[in-house]
Amino acid sequence: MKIKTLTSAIVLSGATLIALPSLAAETIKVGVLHSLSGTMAISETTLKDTVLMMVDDQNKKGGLLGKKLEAIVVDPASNWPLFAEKGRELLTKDKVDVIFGSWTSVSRKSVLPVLEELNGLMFYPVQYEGEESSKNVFYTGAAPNQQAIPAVDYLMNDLGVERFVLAGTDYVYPRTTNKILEAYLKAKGVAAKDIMINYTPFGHSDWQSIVSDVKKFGSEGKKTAVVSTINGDANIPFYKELGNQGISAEDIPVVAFSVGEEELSGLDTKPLVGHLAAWNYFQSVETPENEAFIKAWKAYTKNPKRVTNDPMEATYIGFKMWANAVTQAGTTDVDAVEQAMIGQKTPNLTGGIAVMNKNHHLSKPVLIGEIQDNGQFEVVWETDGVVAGDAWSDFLPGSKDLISDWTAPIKCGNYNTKTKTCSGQNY
Amino acid sequence: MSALALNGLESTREFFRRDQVWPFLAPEQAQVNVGNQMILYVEDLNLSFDGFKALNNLNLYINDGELRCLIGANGAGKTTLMDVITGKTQCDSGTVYFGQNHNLLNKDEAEIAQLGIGRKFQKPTVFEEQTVFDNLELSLKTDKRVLPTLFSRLTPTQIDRIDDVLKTIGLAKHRFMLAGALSHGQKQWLEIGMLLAADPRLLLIDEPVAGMTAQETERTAELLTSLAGERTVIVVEHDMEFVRSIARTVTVLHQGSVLAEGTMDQIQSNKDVIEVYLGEEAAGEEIA
Amino acid sequence: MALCCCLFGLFSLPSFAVESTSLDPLLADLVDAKISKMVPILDKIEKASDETVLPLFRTLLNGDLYYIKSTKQVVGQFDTNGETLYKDVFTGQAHPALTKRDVKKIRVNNTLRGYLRNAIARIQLTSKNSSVRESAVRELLSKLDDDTVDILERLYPHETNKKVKQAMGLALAMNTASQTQLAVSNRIAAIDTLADSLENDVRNLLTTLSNDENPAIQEASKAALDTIAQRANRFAFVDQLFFGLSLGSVLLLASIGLAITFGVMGVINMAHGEMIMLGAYTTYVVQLIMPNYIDYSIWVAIPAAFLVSGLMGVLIERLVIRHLHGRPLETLLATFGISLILQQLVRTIFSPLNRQVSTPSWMSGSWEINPVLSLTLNRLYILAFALLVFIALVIILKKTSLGLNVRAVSQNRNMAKAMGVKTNWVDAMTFGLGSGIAGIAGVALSQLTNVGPNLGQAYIIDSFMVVVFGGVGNLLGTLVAAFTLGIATKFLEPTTGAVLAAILVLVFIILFIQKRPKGLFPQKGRAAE
Amino acid sequence: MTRLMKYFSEGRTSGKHTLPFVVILLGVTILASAANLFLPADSALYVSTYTITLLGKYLCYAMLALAVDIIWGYCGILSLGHGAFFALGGYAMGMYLMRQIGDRGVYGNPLLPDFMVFLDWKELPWFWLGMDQFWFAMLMAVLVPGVLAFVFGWLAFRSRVTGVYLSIMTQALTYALLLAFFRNEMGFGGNNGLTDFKEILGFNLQADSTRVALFLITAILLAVIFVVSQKILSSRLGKVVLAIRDSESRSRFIGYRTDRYKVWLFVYSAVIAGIAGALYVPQVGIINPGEFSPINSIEMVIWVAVGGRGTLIGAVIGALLVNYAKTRFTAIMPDAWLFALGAMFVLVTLYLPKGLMGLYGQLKAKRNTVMNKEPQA
Repeated sequence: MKIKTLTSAIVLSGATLIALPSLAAETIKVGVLHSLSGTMAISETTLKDTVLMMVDDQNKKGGLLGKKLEAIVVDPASNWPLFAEKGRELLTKDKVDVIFGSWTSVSRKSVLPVLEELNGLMFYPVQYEGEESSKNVFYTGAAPNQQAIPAVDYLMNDLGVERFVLAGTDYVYPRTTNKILEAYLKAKGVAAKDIMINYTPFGHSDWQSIVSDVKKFGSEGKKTAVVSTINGDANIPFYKELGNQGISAEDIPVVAFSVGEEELSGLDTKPLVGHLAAWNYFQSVETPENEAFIKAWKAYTKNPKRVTNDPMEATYIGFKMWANAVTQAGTTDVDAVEQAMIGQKTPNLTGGIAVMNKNHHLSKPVLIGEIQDNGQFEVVWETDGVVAGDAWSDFLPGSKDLISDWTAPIKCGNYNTKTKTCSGQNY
Repeated sequence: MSALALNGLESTREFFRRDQVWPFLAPEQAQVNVGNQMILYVEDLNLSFDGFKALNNLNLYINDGELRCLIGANGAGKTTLMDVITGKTQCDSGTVYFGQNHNLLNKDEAEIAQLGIGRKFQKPTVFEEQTVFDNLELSLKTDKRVLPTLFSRLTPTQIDRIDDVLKTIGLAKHRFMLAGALSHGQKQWLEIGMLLAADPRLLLIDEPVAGMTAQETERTAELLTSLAGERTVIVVEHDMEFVRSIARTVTVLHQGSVLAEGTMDQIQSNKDVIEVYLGEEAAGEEIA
Repeated sequence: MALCCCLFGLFSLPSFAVESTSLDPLLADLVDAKISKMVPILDKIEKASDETVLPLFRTLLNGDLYYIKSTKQVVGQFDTNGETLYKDVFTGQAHPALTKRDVKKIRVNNTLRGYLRNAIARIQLTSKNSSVRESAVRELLSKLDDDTVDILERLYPHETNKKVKQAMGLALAMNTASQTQLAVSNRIAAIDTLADSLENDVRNLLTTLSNDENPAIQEASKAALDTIAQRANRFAFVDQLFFGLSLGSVLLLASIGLAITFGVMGVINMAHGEMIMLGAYTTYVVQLIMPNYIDYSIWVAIPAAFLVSGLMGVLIERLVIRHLHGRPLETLLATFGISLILQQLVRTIFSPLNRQVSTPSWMSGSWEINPVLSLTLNRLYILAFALLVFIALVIILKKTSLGLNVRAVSQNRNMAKAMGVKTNWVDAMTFGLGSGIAGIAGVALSQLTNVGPNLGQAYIIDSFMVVVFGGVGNLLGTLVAAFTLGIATKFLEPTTGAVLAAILVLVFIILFIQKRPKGLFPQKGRAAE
Repeated sequence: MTRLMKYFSEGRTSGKHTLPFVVILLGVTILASAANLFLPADSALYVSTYTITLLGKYLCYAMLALAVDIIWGYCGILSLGHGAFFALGGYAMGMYLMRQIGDRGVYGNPLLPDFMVFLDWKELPWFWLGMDQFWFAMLMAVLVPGVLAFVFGWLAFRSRVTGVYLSIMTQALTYALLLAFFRNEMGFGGNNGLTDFKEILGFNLQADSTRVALFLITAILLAVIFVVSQKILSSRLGKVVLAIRDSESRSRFIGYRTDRYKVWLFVYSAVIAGIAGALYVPQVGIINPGEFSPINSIEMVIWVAVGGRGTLIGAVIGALLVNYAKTRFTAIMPDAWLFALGAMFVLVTLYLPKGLMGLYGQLKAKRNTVMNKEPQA
């Protein structure tokens, strides 16, 4: 009796798991691996919607290879181990042909081994710290040299900034970016005492003392700027504090790498006018593609107030390129698509053409925008032409000898040009 | 300077006193030393809860093997006294000795219990989620450190012990019943039984017959009187009938100190006792 | 802003005819110029006129300057409650016909803004309003170029207002001090006068002078720097103290509601954070309803938030907690479930994105006591507000019949019941009160941090720490605990960094509770057991 | 009636579950493993590696639930910080796996893990030494949580911190550790934690055989721990523990040093949690500070509550069911699963105070009483 119930309890749970997934071959399956709950939902739900919109759009055009696309959405719930698990689920149970997903580095790192084990294909649409290049991942967001370094150049050349505050949330992206920037600035002859580095925990909400420190640091004569790698949630209190302590953009401009239209939509930008952000995309850029995209987005979300942002463009480009690569390869087979991806060209929403390089990173233009009182950015500076994303920074001692090249003969994500070796590949 | 030196000297002297060995060298005297018939010495005990003096220079001496009744109005400090003796509450000043060699004030509840002082609470507290048998098993006099307890097994003698305790408290046929399912009176009995199982030297029993039927009360009286002699029993009770039925010596507490002590008759004829304690009763009689 | 633009427009009416004609060509250039070429033009404009160009510069500075595509004529864009309309910046005469289509924005960037601010300051040196003049002078301290100095020297003798004169004196002293060709004695004298100013620019000047080739100058400026440093440090300490108090006030607001539900009722309300969140969202909704009256929105939001969270609290109490009486640890589990539900609820209703809650004008900015010490207004208000709420609560508990009942029930439920207190009702009310206050806290927090589904999560643990540290069931304890922790954190931060500070505080609390298991102010007597 | 009452007193009945539980547990795991290894992928009975790792994870959670139940269900200590012990065990294993990568990291540095290289650290922090030895790492996996639990428990229980206060303190403990492990200076990989493991004891972690082996080991260890705990709890010590739960002061007055019992039980439970963590990491392939987050620790308590505290079997079932439900919800209705989870917590605490096992007990009780009645009628 007891035994029976027990068995049923366990077997039941087992059975439903073991039940085989239906292998519908008629559709091409697109996995979406973005958190819909938990702390990262704020940013990631937008990208989920973007992918769904692109899939709809593609299906309207008749799908790919004569098949319809089918989006399969799962929720890793901002729980990093869950990214690995859900990734495995998408690849083994749902047998998806491609995954669009991840926002934080840790979620990517968590799902990476699974992708490499099962030879999946993922598009990662967010600016990140670099220092990675996997055969199974395409990085359509900015690498440090496509965001941080141009921004600092702009500060030094156009605004004549001589002192830098590198403020960031204490995790790998700011750590690495700031390491790179520190090295770069020193190389440019900035003295160590003119660089102030500060780290805060996630969702830090009490910025009084740090902002006042920045104020002091900036009041010592030389032109000062803050380079902010502060993560999503912590930004709003940070900017509010800036505004209240009366730090205007003319005195101490703040250039942010993770503050886009979406983040700004969460606060009143009047006091922030003139602060900067460096991205590869701004909603305010006026090109026909962009206008079309924004229109489609607002229509899709049925919300005329919805804003677009850089990771969305990255998703857009990634999706377009993947679609092209699939048509070109005539199959969704990962290895074929992976090779076909390299060299793909897609027009940016901001004009110009994005190119997928041998290192699975994009060549994109870099824009710097000033925050406007309507929560938008106004482009004040942009690179002439595109910048090629660099997987391995030349400013870190560990990685200056490494390159990534996924074409024969090297076919390696971290090829050491000195020792001519390729270490730690999982395949 | 010199003063300091002197102090130092003093303390060293103190430390090397000839007439006694260092405490950590002194052998652990498990046996309670009841040299001159005294088992419990309570001397000028003081305790106050923010302002209110619960115990006030209380002195109390209990002979080995006697049955003593404590009476007194509410707040006279009866329960508080028991709390101090059993280590539940710390007193402000005074001394409490168990025998001549055990200072109870520097021991915690567990140690005191292991010395052989059992306590029964006002409202019966037994382990409701466990069977009567387990309750008794837990209170057996055994090595109560963690590991021994883990590996201990019930010995036949222990089982016998539990069985006759069960008989004495008349719960033999309920041995596998959950204690929680017992009636109020039965719980009272079980709690007393738990004291017996630990065969203590001194029992502190707080209102044993509260909520008992007449015959239950009777049997309790018999039990307690039978206990006295080999064990020492201190009973706190409001039920005057009951007290009269068992008491040999009665101590009246009033406002945290001993008001009177003696046989029931002496007590009842005692003036101030009548005033403060039986006062209202007497008045009542007159009116009637 | 718009308003004061108009004012200046009025000022300038008499001389208007002359000005605009001479300006028109320049304005035309301005319209055509690329952003990098604008400074010289503006320079010309400034030279060519006087105060009358202020409105032009101001509008430009605010990025409100547009030009009509057809006529290339510049106009200012003004938002007067809700709708935008375009006016001539000089005359303030409106162009009702114009719409967004017809006009194009004249762009500005940081360099331009910087220039404009100085230009405006220079012009304002001759302003009629003394305080304006003073701020103008202080503005210019950082850029003492020759012509500025000339103007100052011209104006100094005629200046009547004491403070302005002082400021100008300071500026001139800085100038003399930095002039190497002047006699050393004068310069030293100047430096000595500088010693009692706290202006950053002064400090920077002195630092540069302190390695001047002339030893005497070095000495003097070093000495001056020291005196300045001493005063500055004193103010820095005050500053830090304020930070601590402010953080404390936030903690107090967040935890005081809990002090009631947890302290008085013994309910571990894991959904407390969500009550705060509801309050914040209420603020957001209120502002949605009355977009043109942001300044007053707070006063509506506070009672609204109290009601919303309070009612939710009562609901929770009636539906769930009532059934878990005397099982505190299980209230923890149930309320945790509730918190999950509430979070997801707002996620589905308001989307997971943060919501924009704008700060009323009277709460933004800061109170400049002197160049090194300025207290941000919103935090000042919140500090005061927290104390008010606290006092109000104490009064409710001590003076009202509800308070009496609450205390009765918390001390001896059955007795209270026997005395005819409607314990059910009291429980509901108590829980409602606690939750309602959490809601009010939400209003305050919406001014400091982002209003999103995770708002509550950020504060729940801190709140529990505060209540436990202060001693459960003791409001005073909560007050003391909140400020102690706040100040401690803020004084640790500079040396340890934010993260380590938080950790150390937690560890401290853990150890403290080992020493005093019942917190700072424990409940005494048998009732406590 | 008496027989029934006796029947449902904990510590006696739960003993009855032990054998069937062990049999079923090992049976199912062995079958599943065999199905995964020996059946072709297209067979109807094939168990995918995804399922295996999933089940493996569940079993780790079950072990963790066991740990929580032992102190909460049996001793009434509600710890909201067991995630800390779990995570510490996990980190110990993670550090070992990290060291196993050796020079196969992307930077090819033989000594330093990748995250140290690109934050350009020069040498290995002292607490990473020895972690390349499996035995040492495993020793740490049980020792670190054990010692932490001992120190914390010793402080807390001796000064008689109980009930809510204790719960909040444990929460503070895990929260403090969360913040600490987030710091990159700590040398545990900060927010990213430890990941990209290659092999364990020379076996490739990505090989199905290794996964199945880990899965089996987990199952066996779970069974062992279950049996041992069962033995302990049905010994006299178990009775003392129950006594402490029901009336701590009483237990003191009959001479038990309750604080010591609590400390040792707490340590035991913490060690189990540590083991669970150590088994968890190689199967999910990452350990990061997220595991310390107080929310996780609360969830564990919920598993136990759902299954039925005070019965080991209940804890295990609770963990399995809740996590299974979670997996399904997040797959089926991602947007709404928090609703479901939340609702579950509320309903269980309201209507199933003794969890599913309690419900099962009541049903059984009803049936028996009915049976008892019928003959009389």
